[in-house]
Amino acid sequence: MTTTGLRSLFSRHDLLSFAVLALLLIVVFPLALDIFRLNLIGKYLTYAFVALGLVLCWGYGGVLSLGQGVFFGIGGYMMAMFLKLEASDPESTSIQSTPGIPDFMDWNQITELPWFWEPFYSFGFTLLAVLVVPTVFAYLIGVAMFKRRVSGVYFAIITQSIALILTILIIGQQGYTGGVNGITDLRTLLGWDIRSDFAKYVFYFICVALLLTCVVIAQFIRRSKFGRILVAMRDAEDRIRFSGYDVANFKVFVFCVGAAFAAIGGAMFTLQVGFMSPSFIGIVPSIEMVIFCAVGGRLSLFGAIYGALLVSWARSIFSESFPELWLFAMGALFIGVVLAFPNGLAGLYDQYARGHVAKALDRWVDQLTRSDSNRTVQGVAHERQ
Amino acid sequence: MLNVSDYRVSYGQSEIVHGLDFTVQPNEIVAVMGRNGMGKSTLMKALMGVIPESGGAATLDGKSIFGKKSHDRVNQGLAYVPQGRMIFSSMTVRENIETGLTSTGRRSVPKDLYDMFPVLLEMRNRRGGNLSGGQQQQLAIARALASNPKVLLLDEPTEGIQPSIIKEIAQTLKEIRDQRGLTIVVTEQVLSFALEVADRILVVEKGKIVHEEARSSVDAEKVASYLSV
Amino acid sequence: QEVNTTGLAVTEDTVKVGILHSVTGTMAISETGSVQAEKLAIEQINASGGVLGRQIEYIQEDGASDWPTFAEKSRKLLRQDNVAAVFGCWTSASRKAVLPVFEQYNGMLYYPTFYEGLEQSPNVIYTGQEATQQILAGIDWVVDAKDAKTFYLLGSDYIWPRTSNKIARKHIDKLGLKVVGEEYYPLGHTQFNSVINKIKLRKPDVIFASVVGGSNVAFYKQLKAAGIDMTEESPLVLTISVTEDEILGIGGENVEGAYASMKYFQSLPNENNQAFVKAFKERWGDDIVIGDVTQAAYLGPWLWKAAVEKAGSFDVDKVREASPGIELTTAPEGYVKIHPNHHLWSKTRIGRAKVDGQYEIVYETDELIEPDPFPEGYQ
Amino acid sequence: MNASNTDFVLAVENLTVSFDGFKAVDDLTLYVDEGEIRVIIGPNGAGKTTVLDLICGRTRSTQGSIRFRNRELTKMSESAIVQSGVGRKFQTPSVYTDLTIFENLEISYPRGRNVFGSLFFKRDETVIRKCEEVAEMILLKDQLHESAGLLSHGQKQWLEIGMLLIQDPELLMLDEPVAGMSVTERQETAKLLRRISENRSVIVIEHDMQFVAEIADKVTVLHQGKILTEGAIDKVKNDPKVIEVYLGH
Amino acid sequence: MFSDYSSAELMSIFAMQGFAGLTLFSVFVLMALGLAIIFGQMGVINMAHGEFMILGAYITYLTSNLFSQWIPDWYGSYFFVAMALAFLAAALLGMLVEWLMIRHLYHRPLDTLLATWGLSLILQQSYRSIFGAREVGVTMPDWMMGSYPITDLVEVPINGLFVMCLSLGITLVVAALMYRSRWGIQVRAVVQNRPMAGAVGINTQKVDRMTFALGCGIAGIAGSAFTMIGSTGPTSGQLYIVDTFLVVVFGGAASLLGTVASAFTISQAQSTMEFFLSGSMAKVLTLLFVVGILMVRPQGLFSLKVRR
Ligand SMILES: Nc1ncnc2c1ncn2[C@@H]1O[C@H](COP(=O)(O)OP(=O)(O)OP(=O)(O)O)[C@@H](O)[C@H]1O
Ligand SMILES: Nc1ncnc2c1ncn2[C@@H]1O[C@H](COP(=O)(O)OP(=O)(O)OP(=O)(O)O)[C@@H](O)[C@H]1O
Ligand SMILES: [Mg+2]
Ligand SMILES: [Mg+2]
Repeated sequence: MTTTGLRSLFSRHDLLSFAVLALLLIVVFPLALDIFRLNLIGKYLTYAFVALGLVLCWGYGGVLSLGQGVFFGIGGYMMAMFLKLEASDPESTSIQSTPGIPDFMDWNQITELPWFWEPFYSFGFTLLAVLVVPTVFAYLIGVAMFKRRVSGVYFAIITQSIALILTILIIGQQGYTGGVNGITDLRTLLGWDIRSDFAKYVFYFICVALLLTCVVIAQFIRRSKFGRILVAMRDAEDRIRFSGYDVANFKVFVFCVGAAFAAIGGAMFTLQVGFMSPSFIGIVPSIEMVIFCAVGGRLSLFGAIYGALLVSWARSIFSESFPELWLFAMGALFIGVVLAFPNGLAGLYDQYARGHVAKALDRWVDQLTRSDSNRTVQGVAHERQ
Repeated sequence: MLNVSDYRVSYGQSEIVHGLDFTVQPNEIVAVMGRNGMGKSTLMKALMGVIPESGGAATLDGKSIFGKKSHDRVNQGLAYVPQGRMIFSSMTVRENIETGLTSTGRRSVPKDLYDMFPVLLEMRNRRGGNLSGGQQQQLAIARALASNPKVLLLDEPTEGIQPSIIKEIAQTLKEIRDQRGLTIVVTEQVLSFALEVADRILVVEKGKIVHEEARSSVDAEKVASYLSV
Repeated sequence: QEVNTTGLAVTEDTVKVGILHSVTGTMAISETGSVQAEKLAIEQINASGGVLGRQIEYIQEDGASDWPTFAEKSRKLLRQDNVAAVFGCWTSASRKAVLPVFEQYNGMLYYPTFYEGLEQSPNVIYTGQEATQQILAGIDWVVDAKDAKTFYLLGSDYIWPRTSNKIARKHIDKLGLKVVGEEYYPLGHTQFNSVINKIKLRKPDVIFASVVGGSNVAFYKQLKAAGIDMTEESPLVLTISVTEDEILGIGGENVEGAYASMKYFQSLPNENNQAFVKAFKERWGDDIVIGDVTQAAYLGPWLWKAAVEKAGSFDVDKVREASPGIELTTAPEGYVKIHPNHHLWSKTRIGRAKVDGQYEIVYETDELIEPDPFPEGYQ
Repeated sequence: MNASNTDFVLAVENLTVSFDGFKAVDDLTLYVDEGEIRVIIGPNGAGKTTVLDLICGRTRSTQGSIRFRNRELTKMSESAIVQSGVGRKFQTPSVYTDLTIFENLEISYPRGRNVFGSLFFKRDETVIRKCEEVAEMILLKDQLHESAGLLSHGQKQWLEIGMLLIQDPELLMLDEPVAGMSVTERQETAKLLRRISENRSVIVIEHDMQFVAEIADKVTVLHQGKILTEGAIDKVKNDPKVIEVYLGH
Repeated sequence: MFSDYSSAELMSIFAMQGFAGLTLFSVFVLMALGLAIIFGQMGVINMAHGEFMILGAYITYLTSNLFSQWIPDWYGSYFFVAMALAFLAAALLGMLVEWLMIRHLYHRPLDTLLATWGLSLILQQSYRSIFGAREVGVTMPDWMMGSYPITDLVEVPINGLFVMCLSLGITLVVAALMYRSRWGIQVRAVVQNRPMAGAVGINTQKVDRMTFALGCGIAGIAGSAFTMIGSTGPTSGQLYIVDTFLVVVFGGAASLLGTVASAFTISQAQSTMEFFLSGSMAKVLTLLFVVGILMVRPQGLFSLKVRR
């Protein structure tokens, strides 16, 4: 992307936030943390994908999904299926009664790889499926619900039920899915050991790159007219129809985007953590993802990422230091944030720091332009918005 | 009856009503006029305690209402018909009126309210939200009267009401005033209505009173000139 | 002599180990007992002079009933804390989640729960029973002693009940008897009236139950309320999931008369056990109860100590090598020995639940049963 | 349903809607001409708003047809009706309170109305100019970048009219546009309506008879869901039936 | 599927399943009533509802301990005392919670979901710290334990009957409060437009607090009753929360009648399917059924039709 392209997408301030985030993720964390902690950060970042999608769906579009875990899970499962097939080559599964199929299938007397597992021998297919399947699933749910004008809490509860349905099915069909244990013991990706420290570094950076890409996409959506329509829709859903917009289509679209983001997160989760299980699909993780988003600030893309990082990190730290009391701290954190900072961390920032930062930025840009006066400042029209 | 001095109201940082002073005598009907966005509704809402007041004093019947909760003000004898009606749309017409009875302890809707607005009797079991705009406006007035107030605040009560009923409302308001000894503050855009009901007219501009005149001496031209700058 | 060549957290007078269980979340209900048992064992070992003259220090982490958290915490214990061994996990899912971590970093896990088998890792010692040990003897007993002919299999819907019921079904088939129903309910299900009705209709001799968690409580309470009186033994209930811990929640009056097939009951009369129960109560309070898994968890630190001392080193490879054949004559359950497949030889016992929440032991296998995690003919 | 072709912009025929048995609009037939300002008056609850609701698809009719430039509207979705050129202002002003006035206008700009169109919508000079122009017309130019939630009642009315203007519909429907407006603004609105009706048809519902007299080409009086009379303002004003049910003596 | 059974057995099946369905129905109603008030009427998405129920269960446990220790002769009647105490305790906690957090969130209903989720974590951990991580067993008085045999297959559990009567009673009380008393009107007015409700003379703070407390109190009673049929542990509340929301939402949030109808539909669907399918599949199908119906009736079974 050209600099002008970026400039038109981000306000000066957003650009700074983006740079800070990128710096933090690409330089600071890898230098400051050992691979164990960095891998943890990588894991938290996979939740940030979901939170990012929720900012669009919920923060901007007013579509609260309590079932984002479904998409995270599907994305993760498909990646896990590929890795599991690779880990189940006939050689390493020679002690099974049917070598060459995943171990859990063998334990469940399945003697042949089910048809829907077959395509996952292909890495290309898997990558495609990670993106497409959850999106199509979201599309179907979205069309069914939004065209019928299911909205608000009703939609939230329905997505929650879908999460529950899927969990029960996956757990119940253990021969095909690995059941409650999930798909575990994943070792290599295209012959390359994904458990090594080096692989963890690589995945971390891939994860960061994908996340930043998603931020740019989300920012594009947010800054386009589409973004403003979302806000208008959240404000007055009935009214916007009479400005000539078909509300359902817009909702379906953001919901699909949210699902696709979540799916990418899920796939990256599988790669970094090394397994996938139905516990990510259920209700609790889905609600937690909403909380990440809320703590960060449901109206801020960057806030959501920091929210996901902060809450997950706080949980790891609290639970290491006070294994029997950390829930109090987490509960208090959620309540505190909701009560004191309705717009989350981002709201806090907007209230106290944004002004100063903006001023400093202005001064800095002033100096730059003065020293280089033939360069014109572009995108002034956009600064106003 | 209603006494307001140095009354200030702001939304966040921006002050909308800047130190207003006026007194309304018992049994008096005062019309507050002014162009759009000049702070009439803001004044009414603040008097009702729906938005916070930022300074000054307000007393009702000698007792301060400043800073009190809305329902305490209602208990003291204030009632309010908001601009935009704000009826409870998923409750029936009767239930809507009954909410107004809270401070009186009565259980059933007094008959004279229905006499005043016969449509409401006819539609008493329909949901408030399904009424037409004008019907809702009548409902909002009835609901306010149900609490048997001493002072009634009406924010553009004629908005959306058919001409014949506007005339009736003017009539009715004066009747109630006479029967129950009501004091009324009404904001209005329709000059003819204001001139018909009001004993006195206040013109606000940018949150200040810029003109005040008793009806007896007022002529329509002059007020109109204040309203059209 | 060099006792630690691999950089574990061992000093001249201490050695660090990890305890990894859920103390929060839904699994805390079950895992609390294991934590207590492991701590007790460690304290006792320390009091008796430690391991290779070193005091054991434990680092406790909370798995929070969440499988990736288990994986994360196990990685922390092994990589950052360099613990010499970890005692922990309860559900199979949590074990499956940490297993690759233990294999990658060559850690040693002592896993206390009875479980479905189908696994044998060089990095895990399984101190609970695998499914055949627990089930086959139980079924044999109801067939012999109670003349059972028909069975109704019922469980929570996940891997352990399903695998257990599969083994049970095969065994029942082999005996030429009949399964009249098999059914699974989602974890956390609390309404069992319909299945109870079916049971009443099909009149099985035995209800073979592997319901777990909160569902367990609901199931027995509703069974009792529906008029199925287990003290009359028809149908009789044979459970593999209700330990004394669970009875605490179910209420003794609701399971009175049910039979359980396990390797350990708190009421075991032997001396080892009496000492163990006494110590446990002194440490954790008088009204505490001890279930099968708690005892198995208690074995972990002792088995590890024995293996370390036999190997003369904390090195995981050496401990592993030394493990097969390690025996404990002081085990509360009597006598145990580590099989080369890393499971324990153990006896299986049948207890009958009493109203006070304890089991009365009605049967005990004569011989130790060999662990067989990949049972031929039962898969 | 008779689907004969008409020259009328809007042809409403035999329209009926009933709510739980109550007929709010009863067998109504109404034609609106090109370039005409039609005012509908009638007592509260006569069914005026309901008629507009029916035309723009907010309420579904029980019976009858509505044709706009010979396209049947009764089966179309709300957004499709708007896209075909029908604009509507509501009785209680409704604007997007979380957006600025500029954005309110921009959203109403008739381009980029589908998902991808809106994603790749460019805020070019034409759009900006058009928005500023309209803002000027509705006297909100100074507040262009303020949040619409902060406007007073009357200002919201204006903004909503502005949103309609920018939408550039062929048929404009206004439900009590001057309610809550002060005298001056009423006159301004009247002027504005006259100006914009030159190349489109307008339906206005209003109770302010002075205003009605100023703008109306033709007045339709509705009563209990039916047409009471129809004609020029002077005729209607003096109709005893109208005086009886609506104007009062 | 019917051919496996004789006609006499089929009769019993239907009788028994009918009764099982009814029990399930009352359980659902009992779970959902409190939430129908808090969520349906007030719009607060109370994710800690299950924890309020469990508070009732723990209070019942404590009461039963007290009775068996101090006045064992009266043990038979402890349950009624326990229910009253459970109501009080949960209602008081509810008031406190309303005062501390909920009242700041009325204008942001979705945020109540997050805050109450935090609350549920705190409550769970409190229970764990106070009562221990293990489940506690609550002993029923003897008179509640048995069942009436009707035929040799069909037996009616007394505690099932008790739950039925209880839920019937509470439903009637709540219905009377909502639709026959001043209070109901005030609650609905407050929910629809809080500032306006104040302006017609309703003490919105008091109404809010009382309403929330009542909803929580009913949850407490439900929890107390559930000690008869379910578990009492720190996390047991989680077992109920999804079903509870589903029942309330499916009914059409604002309608009490809807809640009852929805509890009936879901319970019948589930108990019928449970008989012919396995438990897990029955659950899945029930959920799908509910989702399907919600698609057709997006506002739930009993939605109010109000002009937009
Ligand atoms: N919530 C709010 N926050 C900030 N400013 C507001 C808010 N509501 C109204 N205002 C501003 O206060 C001023 C006065 O508004 P108010 O509604 O009192 O006007 P009004 O005199 O009643 O006008 P109208 O005749 O149009 O009803 C307006 O300029 C408006 O922009
Ligand atoms: N959804 C509905 N359910 C029941 N009755 C309704 C519904 N919608 C409208 N009505 C009734 O239909 C009648 C016509 O309403 P409408 O809003 O069209 O009146 P109107 O002519 O616009 O009146 P006003 O001048 O007061 O705005 C009213 O009596 C109203 O109560
Ligand atoms: Mg106003
Ligand atoms: Mg109308």
